[in-house]
Amino acid sequence: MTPLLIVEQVLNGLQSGIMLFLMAAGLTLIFGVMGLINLAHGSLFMVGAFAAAATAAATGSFLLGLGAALVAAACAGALVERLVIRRLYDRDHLDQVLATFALILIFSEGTRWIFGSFPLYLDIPPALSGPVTLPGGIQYPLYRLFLIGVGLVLAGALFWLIGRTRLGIRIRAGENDREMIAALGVDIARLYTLVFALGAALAGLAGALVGAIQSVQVGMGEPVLILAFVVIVIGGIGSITGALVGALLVGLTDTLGGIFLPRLFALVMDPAAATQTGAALSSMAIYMLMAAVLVWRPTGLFGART
Amino acid sequence: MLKQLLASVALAACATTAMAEVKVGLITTLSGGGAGLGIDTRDGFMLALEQAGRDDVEVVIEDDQQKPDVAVQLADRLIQSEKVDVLTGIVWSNLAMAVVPAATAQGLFYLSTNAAPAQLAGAGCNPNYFSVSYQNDNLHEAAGAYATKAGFANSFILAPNYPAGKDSLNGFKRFYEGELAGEIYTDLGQTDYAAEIAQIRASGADSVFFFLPGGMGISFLKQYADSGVDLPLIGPAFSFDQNILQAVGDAALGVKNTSSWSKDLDNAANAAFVTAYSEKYGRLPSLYSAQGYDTANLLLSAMDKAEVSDDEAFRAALMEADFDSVRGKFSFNASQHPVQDLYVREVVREGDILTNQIVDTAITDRGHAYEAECKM
Amino acid sequence: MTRETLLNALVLLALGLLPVWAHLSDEPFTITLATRAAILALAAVGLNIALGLGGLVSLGHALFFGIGGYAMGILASHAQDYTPIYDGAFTVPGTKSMPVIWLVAVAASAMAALLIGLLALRTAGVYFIMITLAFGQMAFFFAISWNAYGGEDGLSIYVRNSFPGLNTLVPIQFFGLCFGLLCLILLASHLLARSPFGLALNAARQSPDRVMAVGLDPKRLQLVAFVLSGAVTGLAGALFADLNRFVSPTMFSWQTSGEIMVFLILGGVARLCGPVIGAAVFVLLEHWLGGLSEFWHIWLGLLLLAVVLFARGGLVGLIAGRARAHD
Amino acid sequence: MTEPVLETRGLVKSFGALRATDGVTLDLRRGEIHAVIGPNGAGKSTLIKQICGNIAPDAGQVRLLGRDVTQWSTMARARAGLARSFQISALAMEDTVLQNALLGALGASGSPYRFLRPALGRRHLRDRAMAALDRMGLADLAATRVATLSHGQRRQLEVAVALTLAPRAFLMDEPMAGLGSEGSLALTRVLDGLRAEAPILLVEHDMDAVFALADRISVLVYGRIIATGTVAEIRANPEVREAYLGEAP
Repeated sequence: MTPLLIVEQVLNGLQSGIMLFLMAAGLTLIFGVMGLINLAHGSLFMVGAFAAAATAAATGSFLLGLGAALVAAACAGALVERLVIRRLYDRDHLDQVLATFALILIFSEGTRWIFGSFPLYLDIPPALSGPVTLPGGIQYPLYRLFLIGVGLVLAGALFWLIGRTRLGIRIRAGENDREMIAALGVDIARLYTLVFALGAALAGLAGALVGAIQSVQVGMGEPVLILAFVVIVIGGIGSITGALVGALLVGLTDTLGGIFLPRLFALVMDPAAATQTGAALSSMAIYMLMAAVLVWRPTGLFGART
Repeated sequence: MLKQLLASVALAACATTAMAEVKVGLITTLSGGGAGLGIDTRDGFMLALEQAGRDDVEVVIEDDQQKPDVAVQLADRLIQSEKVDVLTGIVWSNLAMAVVPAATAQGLFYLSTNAAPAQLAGAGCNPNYFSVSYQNDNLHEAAGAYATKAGFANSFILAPNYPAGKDSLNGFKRFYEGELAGEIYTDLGQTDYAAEIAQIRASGADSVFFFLPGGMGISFLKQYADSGVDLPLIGPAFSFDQNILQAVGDAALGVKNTSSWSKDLDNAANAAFVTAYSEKYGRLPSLYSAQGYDTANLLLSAMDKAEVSDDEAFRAALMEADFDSVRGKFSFNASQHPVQDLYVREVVREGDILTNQIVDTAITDRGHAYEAECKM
Repeated sequence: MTRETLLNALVLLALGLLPVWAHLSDEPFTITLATRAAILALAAVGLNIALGLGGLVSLGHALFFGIGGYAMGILASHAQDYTPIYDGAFTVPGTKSMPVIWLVAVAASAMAALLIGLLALRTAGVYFIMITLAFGQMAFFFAISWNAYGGEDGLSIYVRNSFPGLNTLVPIQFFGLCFGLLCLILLASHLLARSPFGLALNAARQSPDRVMAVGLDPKRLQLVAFVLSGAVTGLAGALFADLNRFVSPTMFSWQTSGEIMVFLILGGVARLCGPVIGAAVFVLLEHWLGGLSEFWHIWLGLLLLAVVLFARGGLVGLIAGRARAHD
Repeated sequence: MTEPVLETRGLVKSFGALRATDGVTLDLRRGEIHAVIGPNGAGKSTLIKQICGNIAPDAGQVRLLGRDVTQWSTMARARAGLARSFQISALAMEDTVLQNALLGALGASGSPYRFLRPALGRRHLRDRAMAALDRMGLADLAATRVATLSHGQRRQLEVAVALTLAPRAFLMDEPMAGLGSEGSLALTRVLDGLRAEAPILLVEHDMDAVFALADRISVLVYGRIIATGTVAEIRANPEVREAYLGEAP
């Protein structure tokens, strides 16, 4: 294995991590501000991808597709928040888990009802397709670089939003003390809808961006959802920094584990067995990482200590 | 005991109606992410019945949600409550393994429209079990044969880490004579293949064989096309099916894939089938549609020769395979699996849509590798 | 209390008698459905011990369900192939005997619950939900790649396992067995809720500080509850596998965990027969809605949503009123 | 002199730059009520948590019945005879009064891992719980849910639960808080009679109660004990008057 290949794989890990971050950021914000576990976050990811695919197919523009993903996911998020989620804030986690589990069923089958049972087509725009040559001679897909770039810009914007703007101040206040921001005269209901829509929009955008290199199909959100949960739990629920660190950790573990574990096992067993054992272990690797982190720090890397 | 019960029910039916009815239970996946395959199976099957215009077949259709336990429940219901004579329709091997052994043990006929795992072809073969599709390894074997024929000497092969994935790579290797540049098992349901593609690029391979059914294949093909790696790809038909191709887009153009059927197969039955299917459903048929269609026609042909209540006669009638298969020549071997030609197709663009075109025959008159193990 | 007692009696009576009626009128599939409901109810009764009494929201109970299932699958498949499970210094044969299988299922899932509980109980709240989910996923991926026992394909057992004195292949007899176990465990969980342990566990959920202040260790109470809970769900898993004569990694999937939780919440958390009602209603819905529409998940989703939003305390709460303290 | 029942020696606990307790040394002797008073933020809660074992001190010792229990868990200290009541009542709100009292009795019995026979059917537990309730005048409310009790009744139940433990020392965290004057008076009478059974470390804001009950008073200001003495001594202490009583109008 050459150093160049390792660099390429690290890039791949970064790229999948940064996309996970877009999912996880919304999830962690929603949990941090409203104390809500939203299992239906993966559905918003799917909504974004479907909206993008449908729009891109109709207009031929990838950019319009991204816009549609943002809008559709944000609207779906706001709608769900107003109709359902709002009634769950003062419930325990159990009710939230069940209600959002029900939402997954509705979203998934609803999407299938509208778009049919077959995967949709969504492709990389020509301007971003194909590989580029990086310093050192690495051939790397331009679109994946684009994803890393977009992800970093969005992450930066999010940190700026939370850290530097009035909205961010309110969000952070909301994390600490709901009564206090009510006392400050902030319209909590609106703030919550806004935060939820923001989280949804991020998920939807991630869905559209990733959808271009994956299969746009019903149920595409759930695997990502579980990964995103792993991310925010590792990072510490409610912490945006934690979500970023967690996402990169998970992305890198997942990518590099799949490559290095089989090789590691090949040192001690025969190649076929090593390939299979390695593959089996690497699919469990992130969950082991999560369990290890939680046992070590029960509230995640950046979570509030109780 | 149950068999006696069924027989007596059939006798009662004979007494009232002139013609013995055959009741078919079609269990397939109609909801969830894998619904497309089941819908095609159902539509192909029902089209054949409709064309035959017969009123002596009753079909009860059930959705297994791609869950093995649900499939088992449904099979129980169809056997116990609906008292069906024949079961069919299951798409997935793991569901078939959950349903078929118990169903055949209870004396029912099972006609497979798709899933045909090795266990049921070899040691676990059963007089009441017919695979009308293929044996699971067939398309992978064809890919291996084609790779050899095309002169590839250093293939990189990958499949998901589950039994069908392992069978796939073994099937490929059975007919492939070159070296392996690499062999990878990916996660089941994996969506990102950047890491694998990087390994392919670095491996010095001259071709790539992959088996990634469903959404996995779509993701892989898109990412592969975008990676700039331009080694020739070979895969089984599953990732190039009519319904999936549109979602893959141009990334699939030119890719070779192996299949037991193609819509451009040159025989009258097939031409009629493709036309009728497209007219009725407004879309092109897939391999699953074709297999569903063939299964129904096989069933009808057997019904013309024997009563379903007479196990021996009905089995013999099925064995004759006296129907016009959309695959052209079609016959069963002793283990009741097809003996058929396996083709190499290439993805081409026809007008607005992507579809497949036959470019070569990979193996002729292929049965399967487990025949010797079948003691029947 | 009387109203809920009445409801419980009615529910159990209905679940017990329906198959008898079905047996007499030769509707074997109804018996199968009732058996399925009874087994899933048992799984949820298990979860109810951890979740209802102990307040431990486990989204990983599929793990125990699956362990129970695989205990059955592994033992029975070896017996069916006449191969020993372990053949070294001594020989461990497979078995087709239900009591032995149950024992192994219970012991294995209790062991797993002990190990996972030791780690998971270091956390609380959402983290607990997520760490249990993570353990469930680990098992799921492990099972998929565990070739020796069928991987993703799972394991088929051709003939249902045997129970001394019964012919388990006769649907009504197998139902009787499952229903009997359900009633037994319901009785046990009824007693448990009122026992000193139940009292302490109940208090540990509401006020761990208080429990510590009287010298009891709430984490240890919860760990014991988690182990009991896992063991019961494991037993249900073994029965479920026997009902289907099949096990597969699906039993480990997070959707399975979600569904077990759905039974419980649909019926009513911490209510004795909540899990039974929840599972029965779910099985009925699955059967009816599934026949009505290809998109029946939408209706199921809407119904669940309605229960969460408007029928707090689940169906039992709706019918029998708010929960009362056990006395 | 006999050894104190409960003793702290130089307890130090810092949170960042803040020294919540700064070398607190005090003792609780047989038969007495020892009150700890101090303004808000003086470190009373931190002190209680260290005595109970909820937080570990940075330095210093907690001794119970002559044994160093600094490293012991909360549960171990409770089992060794330290009973506490909570400032914000920490009862099982969904349960009945009797069930809460039974929990105490169960804790005292030390064997909660009994799974089948009903807790209520266990004679020794029930008698013990009822006796404690009786003493606090709650016997009539035994079957009532805690959630429906008045604030004062919950305070009484807090003490009743502590009583079921038959402890060697009581630690009471503002038991009078939120009680009306009548309620305070009644509770004062109960505590007065209690000291003969086991001494009470009383952390309390209600000065009337403190002055009525305390044999000794320690004054905690900014994490330090600035004075310890009888009621009269404390009343007369200029430092206390300045630091604490002076502030209160």
